[in-house]
Amino acid sequence: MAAKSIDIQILQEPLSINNCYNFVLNEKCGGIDLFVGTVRRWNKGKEVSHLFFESYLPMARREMNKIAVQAIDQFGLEKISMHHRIGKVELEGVAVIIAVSSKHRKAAFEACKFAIDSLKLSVPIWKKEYLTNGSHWVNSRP
Amino acid sequence: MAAKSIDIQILQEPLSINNCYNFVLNEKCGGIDLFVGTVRRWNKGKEVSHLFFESYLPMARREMNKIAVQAIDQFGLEKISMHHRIGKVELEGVAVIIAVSSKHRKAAFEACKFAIDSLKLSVPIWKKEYLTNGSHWVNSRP
Amino acid sequence: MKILCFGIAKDIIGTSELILDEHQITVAQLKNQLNEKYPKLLEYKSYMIAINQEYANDESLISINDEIALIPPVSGG
Amino acid sequence: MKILCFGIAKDIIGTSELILDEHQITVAQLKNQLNEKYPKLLEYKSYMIAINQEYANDESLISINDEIALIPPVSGG
Repeated sequence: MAAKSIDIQILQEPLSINNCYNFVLNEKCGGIDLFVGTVRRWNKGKEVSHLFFESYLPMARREMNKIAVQAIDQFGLEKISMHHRIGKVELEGVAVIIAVSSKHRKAAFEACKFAIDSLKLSVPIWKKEYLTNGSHWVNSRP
Repeated sequence: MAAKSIDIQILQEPLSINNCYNFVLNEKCGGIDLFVGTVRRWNKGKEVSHLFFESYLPMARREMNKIAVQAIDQFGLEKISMHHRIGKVELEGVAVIIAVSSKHRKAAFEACKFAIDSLKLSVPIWKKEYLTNGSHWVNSRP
Repeated sequence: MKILCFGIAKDIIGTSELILDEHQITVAQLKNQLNEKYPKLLEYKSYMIAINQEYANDESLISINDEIALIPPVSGG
Repeated sequence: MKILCFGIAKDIIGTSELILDEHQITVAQLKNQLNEKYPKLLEYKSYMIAINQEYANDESLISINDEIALIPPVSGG
């Protein structure tokens, strides 16, 4: 059951919205919500040239899987797909995709928000921001 | 401004998630939310064979545009794309797509939910449900 | 005066374009006429009238050159 | 005992795999050692220790065969 309803991937290559969509699409569901996190040029007034993501791979997969299991249980989802990019990501590139499918749309929105919020809190992935002058690990300022 | 930030389409042919995504993607934004409404096999215990959508086209476009303008104003979106299918739609087919882009994800989720909720309330589009035995216009029971 | 009909309203009235012999009339008057002629419409009391592609209230006045539509409960999405 | 280091912690410690001469130690003791040796870590006080790919609390006991990781504040998504 879990194996077929959950799709967790951490990838070096560009993420595919279609792959996530196709995974969660099914005839039991009327609502699919997809969140796509993309790389912004401007962050807190500084110009970003690109991002670099590093991950503690096996633990990141485990934490993402925990979130997926909880999202299914809590919101009654049919399926959930969570893909995160690692390595260098250019402006407008896709860093993360969360796709969920549910009978009704309210649960889909809530579950998708829950999943991305949770990912940002607990999944061991780190973002290095390359600005036009210098670089730093995000969240890692005193 | 409005012409470039809003994309409203009511189409006979299958909808494209990529078209909606590409319209809203831009370097100012970190969060894109897409809602995709698909055709379910089961609705209130009855088996659906397919749907048929009819629209009062010019007014539906106007109402969708109003919703888009309000979503941009109220949630500070950068862009919004709203596509609705008309004609016959098969099981698992896409009836509607709402895509929004925003600097931050919270506004994206809220705006996307606002847009689909509003569309279902006010846009003059009607769904006829074809069951394995018979058909009826949805919402049109006493 | 021509009334565009959609969805269940089209089925009840039996045409997508109903012609009425009126030149000026309020929305309330139009609804009364329609309800009398097509009592099945009363089962969908929340139906709306649109004038020139905008929802109208009962007091709105309809002229012969307006684009009028009978909007039964919507079900898009 | 080997500690995997990521993100800013890797930069501070200067390696992605820190070797400590310990056989059994609590998370609190490990953090004390690390903070003493790499005082810059104190600027990221909310860093966590993971044991075998699970977040651990200060009382957890680490054995030499466990997979240990130093997890600075995450920033995925």
